[in-house]
Formats: sequence, C-alpha cells, structure tokens
Amino acid sequence: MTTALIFLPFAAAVVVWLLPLPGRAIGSLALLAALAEVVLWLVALFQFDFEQQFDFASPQLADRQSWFSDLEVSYHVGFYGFSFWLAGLAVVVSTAAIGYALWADRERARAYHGLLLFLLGAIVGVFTAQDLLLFYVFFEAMLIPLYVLVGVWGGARRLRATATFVIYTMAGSLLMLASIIAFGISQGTFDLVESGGSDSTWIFLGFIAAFAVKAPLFPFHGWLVDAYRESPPEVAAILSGVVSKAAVYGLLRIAIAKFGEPLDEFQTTILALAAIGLVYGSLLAFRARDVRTVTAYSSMAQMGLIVIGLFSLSEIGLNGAILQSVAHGLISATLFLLAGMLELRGGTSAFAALGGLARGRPALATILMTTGVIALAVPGSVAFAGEFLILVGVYGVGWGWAAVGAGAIVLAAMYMLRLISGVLHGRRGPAATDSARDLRPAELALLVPLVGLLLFLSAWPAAITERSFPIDFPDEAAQAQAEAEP
Amino acid sequence: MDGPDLAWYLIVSAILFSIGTLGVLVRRSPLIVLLSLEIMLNAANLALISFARLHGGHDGQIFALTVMAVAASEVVVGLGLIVAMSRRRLTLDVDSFRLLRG
Amino acid sequence: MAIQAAWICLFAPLAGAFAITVMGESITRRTAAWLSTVSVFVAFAGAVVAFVELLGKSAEEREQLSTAWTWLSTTNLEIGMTLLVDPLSVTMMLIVSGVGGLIVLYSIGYMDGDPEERRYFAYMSFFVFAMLLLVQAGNFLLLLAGWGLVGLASYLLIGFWHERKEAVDAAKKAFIMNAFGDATMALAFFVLIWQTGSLEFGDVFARAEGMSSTLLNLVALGLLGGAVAKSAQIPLHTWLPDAMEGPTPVSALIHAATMVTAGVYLIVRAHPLFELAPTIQDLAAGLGAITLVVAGLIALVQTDIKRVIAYSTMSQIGYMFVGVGLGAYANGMFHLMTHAFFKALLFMAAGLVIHHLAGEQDIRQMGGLRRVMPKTAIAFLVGSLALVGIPPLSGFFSKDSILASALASGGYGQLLFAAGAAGALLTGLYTFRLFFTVFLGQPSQLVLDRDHGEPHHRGEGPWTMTVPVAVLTVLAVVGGWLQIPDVWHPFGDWLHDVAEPLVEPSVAQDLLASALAVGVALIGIGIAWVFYGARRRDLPRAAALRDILEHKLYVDELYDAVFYRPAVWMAGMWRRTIEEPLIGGSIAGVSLGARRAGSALGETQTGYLRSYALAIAGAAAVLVVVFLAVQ
Amino acid sequence: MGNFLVWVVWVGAAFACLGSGVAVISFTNPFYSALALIGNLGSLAVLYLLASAEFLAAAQVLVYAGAVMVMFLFVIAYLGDSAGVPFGGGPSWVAVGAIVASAAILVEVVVAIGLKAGGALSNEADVGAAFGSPGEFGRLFLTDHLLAFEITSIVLLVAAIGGVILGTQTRSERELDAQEAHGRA
Repeated sequence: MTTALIFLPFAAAVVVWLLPLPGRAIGSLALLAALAEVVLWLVALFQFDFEQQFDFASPQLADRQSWFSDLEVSYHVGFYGFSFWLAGLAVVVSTAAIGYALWADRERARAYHGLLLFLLGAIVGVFTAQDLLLFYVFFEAMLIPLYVLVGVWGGARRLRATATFVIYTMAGSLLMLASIIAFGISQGTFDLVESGGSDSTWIFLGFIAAFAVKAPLFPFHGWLVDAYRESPPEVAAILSGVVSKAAVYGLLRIAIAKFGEPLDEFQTTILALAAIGLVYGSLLAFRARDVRTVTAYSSMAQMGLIVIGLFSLSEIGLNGAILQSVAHGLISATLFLLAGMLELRGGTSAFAALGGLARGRPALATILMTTGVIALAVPGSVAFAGEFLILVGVYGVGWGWAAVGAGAIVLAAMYMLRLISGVLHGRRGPAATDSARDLRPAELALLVPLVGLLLFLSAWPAAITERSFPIDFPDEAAQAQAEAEP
Repeated sequence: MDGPDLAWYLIVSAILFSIGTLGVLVRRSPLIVLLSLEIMLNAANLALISFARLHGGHDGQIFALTVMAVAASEVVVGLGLIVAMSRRRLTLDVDSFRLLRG
Repeated sequence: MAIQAAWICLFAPLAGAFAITVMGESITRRTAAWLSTVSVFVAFAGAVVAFVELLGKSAEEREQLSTAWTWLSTTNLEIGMTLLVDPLSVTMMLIVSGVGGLIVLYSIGYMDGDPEERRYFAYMSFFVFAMLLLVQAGNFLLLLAGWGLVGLASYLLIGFWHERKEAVDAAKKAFIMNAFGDATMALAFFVLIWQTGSLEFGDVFARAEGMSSTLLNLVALGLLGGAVAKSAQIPLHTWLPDAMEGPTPVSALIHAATMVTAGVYLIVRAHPLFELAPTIQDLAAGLGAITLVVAGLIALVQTDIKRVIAYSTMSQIGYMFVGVGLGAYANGMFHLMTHAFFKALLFMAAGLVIHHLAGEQDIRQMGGLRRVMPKTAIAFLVGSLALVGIPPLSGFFSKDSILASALASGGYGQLLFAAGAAGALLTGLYTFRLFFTVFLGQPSQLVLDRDHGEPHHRGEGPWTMTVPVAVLTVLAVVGGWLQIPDVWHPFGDWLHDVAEPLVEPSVAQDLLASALAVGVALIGIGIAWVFYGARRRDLPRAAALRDILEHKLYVDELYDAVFYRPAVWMAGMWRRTIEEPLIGGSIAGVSLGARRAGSALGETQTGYLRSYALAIAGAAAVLVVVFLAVQ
Repeated sequence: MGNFLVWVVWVGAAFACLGSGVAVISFTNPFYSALALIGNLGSLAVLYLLASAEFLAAAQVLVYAGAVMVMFLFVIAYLGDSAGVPFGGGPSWVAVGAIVASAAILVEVVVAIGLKAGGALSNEADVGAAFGSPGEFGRLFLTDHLLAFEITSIVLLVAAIGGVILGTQTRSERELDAQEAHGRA
C-alpha cells in the first residue's frame, strides 16, 4: 500500500515525460494522477489502524525488501499516525499545485508536470522511509525537481534563488549524509526501526543541521525568501507547505526518537533558535512589502513555532506540532496560490500596487479573509488549536517560552491583518484594475477544498490530534496533575 | 644468481625512468615526448621483470607483457594523432596547444 | 430538551451566515437580510425554550452539560465541543439573541442600499454565533474560541466599509488589542492545564484550591487581561472609540450590548478563580472604577455622537466591573442586561438620527431635532434617563444595586462607591449634554437642509428600524423591575446558585446609595441644562484638561511609542543589520569566495601540456615521500 | 669466470641502455632519437635475458624494436621537415621543475632501494629452466590471467580501430590538400 502510494506519482511522472501530448492534455493527465493519489491515500486512511498503540518499532502498512544486505540497508517504508497526516498534507497540497499549474498553463508542460509528480513521490517517500539511507535518497530526490522548478520556471532572480537554495540544502544534507553513515555503521544497521539510540553529539548535530536548513530555523533561513519569492507560486506552495514538513518528520523520527543525551543537552539551544526565528520572522513579515514575502517570513515564524512544539519533548507539544504542521501546510499553500492568482491579474503581489480588491470580488475577498484569519490563529481555528497545544507543551519546559509564543500570536495578528488589508482594503492600487476579475470557477475549485479542509479541521482538530500518537504514556503533565490531586 | 644484485636492476630502472620523465617534461616535439614515454614504460617493465625474478613468480612478467601491448596501442593512437595534426597543418609543438588555459 | 434548544440556538446563526456566504449573488440582498434576521430569531426562540425549560426545574438541576464531539485532545487532555446550559449562560443567550435579533432587524432598514449588504448580514449572523459560543461554552478553551471569534466578527464589522482607511485601521487596532487579551488568557490556561489537567469549568474550579497563591494570581491576572481588553477597560480601552467607524447597528450590538460586556461575563463565570485571588479581583474593581470616571470625563469633550455613547459604554462597563469585582455578581449581570437594553436603544436612536442626516455624526452640526423626529427624541430621552439612573427606569435599579454593594464592601468598597457616585454625576452631565445639544434648541442649518431635501429621508425611518427602537424603549423602562432591592429579586435568585454573591447590602445602604446616586445624577443633568440647555452658557475653557481628554489621556500615543514604534524599528533594524548583511551577506560571501577561489585556481591552468605533466610528476614525487614516511 | 662474463655483459648493457636513453631525449632530430630508442630497447632486452625473462626479451626485440619502432620511423619520414621543433623552451620554471621532479623521483627511488638493499632484494628465489619460457606464458595466459589476456586483446583492437579512424582523411583535410596543391601549381 505504502509502496503504491510512493511509486504511483513516480510512474505517472515517467508517463507524463514520455507521452507526446500538448500542454493542457498533459496537465490534465497529471492532475488525474494526483487525484488518483488522493484516492489512494483515502483508501490507506481506511486501512490504517488508528486504534493500534503508537510505537516507533511498529510502523503500519509497512513494506520491507533487503537492498544492500551486507550494510543492512533495506527498502523499508511504513506509516505512523503522525506521518500519515503529513503524507496526506503532501498529497492534497501537491494536487492543488498541479491543478494550479494546469490552470496557469506552464510552458514545457511535460517537463513541468513530470517534475511536480516526481516531487510528490519523493515527498511521500520521505514521510514513509524507515531506513536512513532510503530516507536520504528520497530527501535528495525531493530537492532535485525543486532546483529545476525554481531555476527554470522561476521569476526574474531565479538563478540567484536557486544557487542559494542549492548551497544551503546541499551543505545541510551532506552533513546529514555523514551523520547517517556514522550512525548506520555504529549501529550495524541503517534501519530506523531496528537501530537503537545513540548518544553521539556530532551525529545528532549533523541531522539537526539538515533539518534546521530545511525548516528553516534561524539563522539558516538565507535561502527562504528568495526561493519563496522567485519560484512559481505552486512550487512555493509545495516548498513552504510540504517540503518544510520533511524537517518536522526528520526531527521527530530521527533526532527525537533516536537521541537521548544530546537532545537534553541541546534542547534549550534549539528552543532558543526556534523562538528567535518565531519573533524574527514575525517582525520581518510585518515589514515586508508583498504577499509572498509576508507569507515567506510567516512560514519561517510558523516553523519556529512547530520546532518549539517538537522540542518541548512533551506529548502535548508533539501533538500540537503535528496539528500545526498540517494547518500551516494548508494555509501557506493557499496563500501562495492566492498570491499567484493575484500576480496573474496584476503582475505583482506588492501591497503598494494592490488594495481595494474586496469591492466587487466577493469570492477572492472571502477566501483570502478566511485563510488570513485562520493563519493569524484566531481562537477557534485549527492554527489556534495547534499553537495552543504547542505552547501548553512548552510551558512545561519553562513559562518564558510560552510567553514568547503567546506574544507571537499578537505579532501574527499584526502581519496577517496587514496582508489582508493591503490586498483587499483601502483605496484601489494601480494593479487593482477592472480587468483584475474575481476568482474564476477553476481557481475556486483549487482553493475551496483547501479552505474547506481548514474549516473542517477548525471544527474538529481532534481528528488529527487523536490520531497522531495514539498511545498512553504518562508524561509530565499527567504527573503534575496526579500531584495536584492528592 | 650470477651477476649483480637485483637492486642494481632497480637502480637502472629508476635512472631510466627519470631520463624518460625529463624527456617528457622538457621536449616540445610530440614525437620525442612519445619516445620518452616509451622509455618510461620500459623502465617500469624492467622493474616488473626484476621483481618477478625476485619472487620467482610469473605475474610480473605477464604484467610486463601487458604493458608492452598497451604501449603498442598507445603508440598507434599517439602517432595517429600526430599524423592527423600534421595533416591539418598544425604546428607539431606541444606548447602550441593551450585550449585548456584557465 | 433545553440542551437541544441550546444547540439550535448556537448553530442557527452560523447556518444563516454560511448560507448567505455560499449562496452569494443568487439571492437578493433583501433575502439575505431576512435570512440573517430569521436565523438570529430562531436562536432567540431556542434561548427562550431553554430558559422556560430551566425555570421548570429545581435550582440544583439547572446546570446541564452536553458534549457533541471532542474538539481537541491529546492523551492527557480532552477538550470537548461542550455546551453548558445554566442560568448564567441562558441569561446571556437571551440577551445576545434577543437584543441581537432586534438589531439585525433594525439593520435591514439601516443598511438598505449598501452594495455589500449580504456581507454585512453574513457577518452579523456570524457574530451572533460567536457570541453565543462564548456564553454557552462548557470549558475555557471553547470560551476562548468564542472570545476570539467575536473579536474577529468585531474586526470584520468595524472595517465593514473597507475603503475608508480610518475604518480599516480601527478594525485592525481593535483586533490586535484583543489579540493581546487572548494571549494573556491563553497563558492563564497554560497554567491551568499544567496545574489541574483540565479546562472544564467544574474540574478547574474543583482543583484550583490546590494551586499556590502566586499561580492563582497569575491565572486571574491573565483572565483579567482578556476581560479588560474585550471590555475596553483602562488601560486597554483605546480601541472602542475608534470602533465607532463601523455601521451604527454594529456599534449597538457589538460595542454596546453584547461583546464588550463579555469581560463581565468572564469574571462571573470564572468567579471561583477570582475569589481565590482576591487581590486581582480587587484590581478588577479598581480598574472598573478608574475607567468609569475617566471615560465619563472624556465623554464630556467628544463631539461625535457615537463616540460619546461609546465612552458612556466604557463607563457603564466600569460599573459592572466594580460590581463583579466586589463579588456582587448578580448585580453586575443585572446591570449588564439593563445596559444592553438602554445602550442599544441609545445607539439605535442615534442611528436614526445619523440615518436621517445621511451619515453626519458631529453633534455641533445638529440641534433641534426634537421637532423633526419627535418619537426618536422620546426614545433617546428614555434611554438617557435610564442610563443616568432615574427611577423607575431600568438603569436606576441596576446601577444602584452595584453602588449599594460597593457601600457594603468595607473601606475599599466605599472608595469605589465615591468613584461610582462621581461617575453618576458625570453620566448625567455628558448624557444630557448630548441630548440637549442634539434634540433641543433651534434646528441647525444641516437639519433644515436635510428636512427639505430628499423625500426618502422624510419621517423617522422604515418600520424595520422603528419597531426595534420601540421594543427597546419599553425594555429600557421595564427591564429594571426584575429586581427591586429587598422587595423582589428573581434575577438574583436565578443566578444565585451559579455565582453566590459575596456582599449583601443592608436596606439602609440600599436607600443611601439610591438617594445619593439619583441626587448627583440630577445635579449632573442640572449642570448640563445650564450649559447646553435652553441658556447655553459659555463653557470654562480649561484648555489643558480638554487637550488631555480629547487625546484620551494620550494612551494611544503611549502604546504607539512603547509597542508599535519599537516593533517597527526593530523589524527595520533587524532587516538592515541581520537579514541583509549577515543572512543574505553570508550567501553572497560564499558565492563571492567561490568565484574568487575559482579564478585564482584558474590562473594555475596555463594551458601548457607540459605543466600538467610536471604536476603529475611532482605529485608522484611527493607521493613517494608520503609512502616512505607512512611506512 | 662465467660470473665475470655475466657482470661484463650486464654492465655493458646497463650503460648502453642509459646512454641511449640520454641520447633519445637529447637529439634535436627525432629520427636520431628513434634510432637511439631502438638501441635502448635492444640493450634492455639483454637485461631481460639476464633476469631470466627469455620470452619477454624476444618479444621486446621482435615487437618493440621491430614493429613499433618501424612505425615510428615511417611516421617521422612521412612528416619530414615539419617534425622538427625547437628543443625545449617554454616557461623556464617548467624546465627547472622538470629537472627537479625527475631528480627527486630518482633520488627517492634510490633511497628506497638503498633502505631495502642487502636484505630481501638479495635473496631472489630459485627458478627452474622453464621460468620465463613461452610455454609457461601460454599456460598462464589461458588459465590464471585469462581476463588480462582478453582485456589486452580488446585494448589492441580498440587501438587498431582508433588508428584507422585517426588516419582517415576528412573532407576538410582533403580541401586543405587540394588548396595546397593548387597553390603550388
């Protein structure tokens, strides 16, 4: 099942590359493949046993084939509750992105759609890999199409953006490769399920480096703004919505699950970096001048928050981090696609050129407003639920972290309201002409499912939190509670 | 064994190799460079044969024969190149080929 | 049955909002308006059913919980989508849906002709949903959800006329100050979760006694932060006057009758926590007292009709805070209810005036409207008298019960009583300044122009506007009769089991408070008559004081200097000193270094074949040395 | 006495070998260099014989000195005057470096040999009469070293094809020839 989920997009990518069809036809084919992937994921949803005790030693829907037996490397894939949701996020967002690419009618459609499908397959692979070497293969396979997608189809400064992106991610993933090899050799196996824990600081830091770049954590975010600003909007949607979640999966599955001592040793440092990133990203988002940059920096801030949740090392925080990952993935994908749609109309997403778009464009206004207020974590939204759990979790580490996080909620309100007003409200900007029409039905067909999912999860965030780590283990909150009740 | 120690064979081989190296590095005519290369290969062959004698195995000699075959091939290709160069009216001077300049 | 009614009450407005949004332009504006109105009245019907149901039960059985689904959960924490139906929430449900329904009905006339009417009504329904969620929530997190969503609705409605920069700015300001309150509340909840392992009201209150007093104070302070922000009490009050940029019915519904009083509701709902942190509860009362005086003072110098009423709202909520801060919960809630009636009435009457004058809000342009709009003048007068607390109108009973409680609460209470009495004087003064200026005297030029102008504005308004005003006029008169000290107190009994009062004023204290309050209020009216009534005396100038009051004590400027500007400065500085040179610069440095190194290494590529051969030979020589050495 | 004869032959061959090597790299005219190389190869063959590599010595004379060097001489004759270029030259650091590198390699190898001399290098194995004979070679090439044998054959084949391709005249070259012929006429 898992294997099918991984290789369906790869197979579709090959078909798309090989079939000599015109652009729209190939786009439709790619979209069909992506929809098939969604259906496959839904089938897996029903096969997945959420009642089963969560345990890193027993992934579900697993497949295993020996690969290099002398090094104990195997093709081993499988799902846990939390990674299942991340994979679902990847599938949904990528489908919307492919739909957008079809709508925007990209040049060289065969290559473009093929790369998008390939990317999807690699991402699902990352979220399922249970073998370190396999994880690395998928991790790198995910980056290759991104390099090409940004470098070939990007905006005016795409080459610079690509170069920066390549340098950062390469540096990070090479350090990770070194760590993977050291870890695998010292354990005698590369299998994540079979290997035990390690106390090596250097191996730990190697993994952290790769994930810190990917997330990105402050101060490893140099690639972020250019990449998010210059890439095609649907690629930016995948990049910020989904690819950054590979860091979440990696941190959780490897850094947190495998390392004991270094985790305690570096917890404060990483929390501090994440908190700095949170405040820093929020403030820079507040002064950014266009939709894309705001979304980019807010993405950085949100990833900081998610990392805070992960490194609270409490079950509540982890749950919150997963919920927030899903929420943020959907939100930033929607926002980037919206930014793309604005650019299609006015040629820019700069606030100076926009404004006053709410008048006479109810669909655009409603979608942007809904996404925006969910993004700023208005209480009652799924993003709020995620942030709340994260901060509850980190409160157990220290009240200061929770206070910084709560302060960031206010900052999030500031930059998101600025974004909403900059696009929708006030006087009409030069790009807000009459030719900038309301969202077309095809665009609504892309956005409404995303926003609908956000609203659904806002009404029922427990759908995810109850099914990420179905386990009973007494953590500190429960102990504190037990002490409170004599 | 009759005659000098194998060490002397090796010393001759070393001197010959150095002469060949010097020729390759100093001369500008591609023909002479090719000839010097032959000297180097033969110096190596001499060492191989000496060691084969030392250990009493045939491996070194087999290797030497293979080197000869490779040397012959190399001469064919090298001379072919030289002829082709001359047919294109190129100067037969290794210093005049500087396309690799950085 | 009561529970089902509560669920219907909650979701009817949401369904209305959703239907209007989804159907978009396939329904007419008028249909959308009626859809919204009906949805809110359905909610009111649900509230009434729940109320009747609860009345029929004994006091102990009146509290009912219902969980529809688990909203958020982790292993040790489960927060349900839980509704709590008890006398307190039913009271709020009745007020919210009842007054809300009247105001939505009124909006049909008021908003008629606005191009984005559908959006307006969708927002209004959404607001009623959010407010009902707030008051019906069965746990703190759901309460916070409702709390945030009313803030959102308030943001949407203040900024409804989004092409006006002032409106959008005011909306953002309101949202961000409320987000600050949300954040402090969230922090309080973190403490509660770690200390009590739950956010259910019952569990929290039961387990809170085991907490240390420091933590209890922090929790109460956090909750108070939320309450102060939402109820526009000092020092988080500056958003409310700006919020008057929204349509007038919005001001009536959100910024007078319901949302801004949520802080009072929160304190009453969480009173066991506040009682464990008496310092903070006293602080709440103190802040209320300061606000009621200061807001009354500022109201004196305002020239915008809605802003005067807005400051009056702040001031009245100050009374409620004094009441609930001193533990007179039922009295505070009682004032909340009567205030909802007469303040909504005042706003809607003001709305009639504004509507009549085609959007003019400056009272200096008004005058003599009594002759043009006699019925409106009567309604406004009733509202003003109720606000000032003249018997037998509703405000008299509710405000005096709070003052009596203050009088009964020892030295601190008597201090607050003094503030409350001063506030009563100010209330009389600014309320009748407004009334005299707008309705008495000679008709101003503007009034004359409008009256002979467009025929559409003839009369006092369509029936959808006048009927709600009439209903509220009646309520403002009779609303106070639910509670007459020492004679008849069904309201207090109704809430007694939910929030047992901490103070019980004696008969003498009641009488004293009433006499004093009515006396100073009459003095206030008298002063207003002297300066603004028939005679129109010149005012004492006191320019400095005026200046301070007109700038709302410079609190806006303070926040600007302390929070906004540093944030902007920091963002700019970080971009200049970290983002561009360090983060961006490191990239540029790496690529520049690589390029330099490349060209330097390129120099070694002479192109001489023999130099390459030499390199090989040299490397071989070096390698031999290495081999020899390693061996 | 036989011992002495061996010594004389060895010393003679060694000096001939080194002398002709120096001659190869010193002549300006490649023709003389090639001739010197033939001498070099011949004297090496003598050294091979003394080291009990009879088959290789024969191959050296037949294949190398015979076939390969003839090819060299053909090419030199074909090129005629154009084969002559200045002796050395280029940047002086290349020449200096060349001498230094060659000398260094020589010194290092000699040092390495000196460190080992007298020990293992003096105790060569006893070998039978069949050592280095063609029969032994044939048996080894078809058993233990079959792969080397096959690869060598492929290398030779490839070289032959390469030689043919390099030697084929292209059209542009024919045009060059035609122009020149035309110019002369």
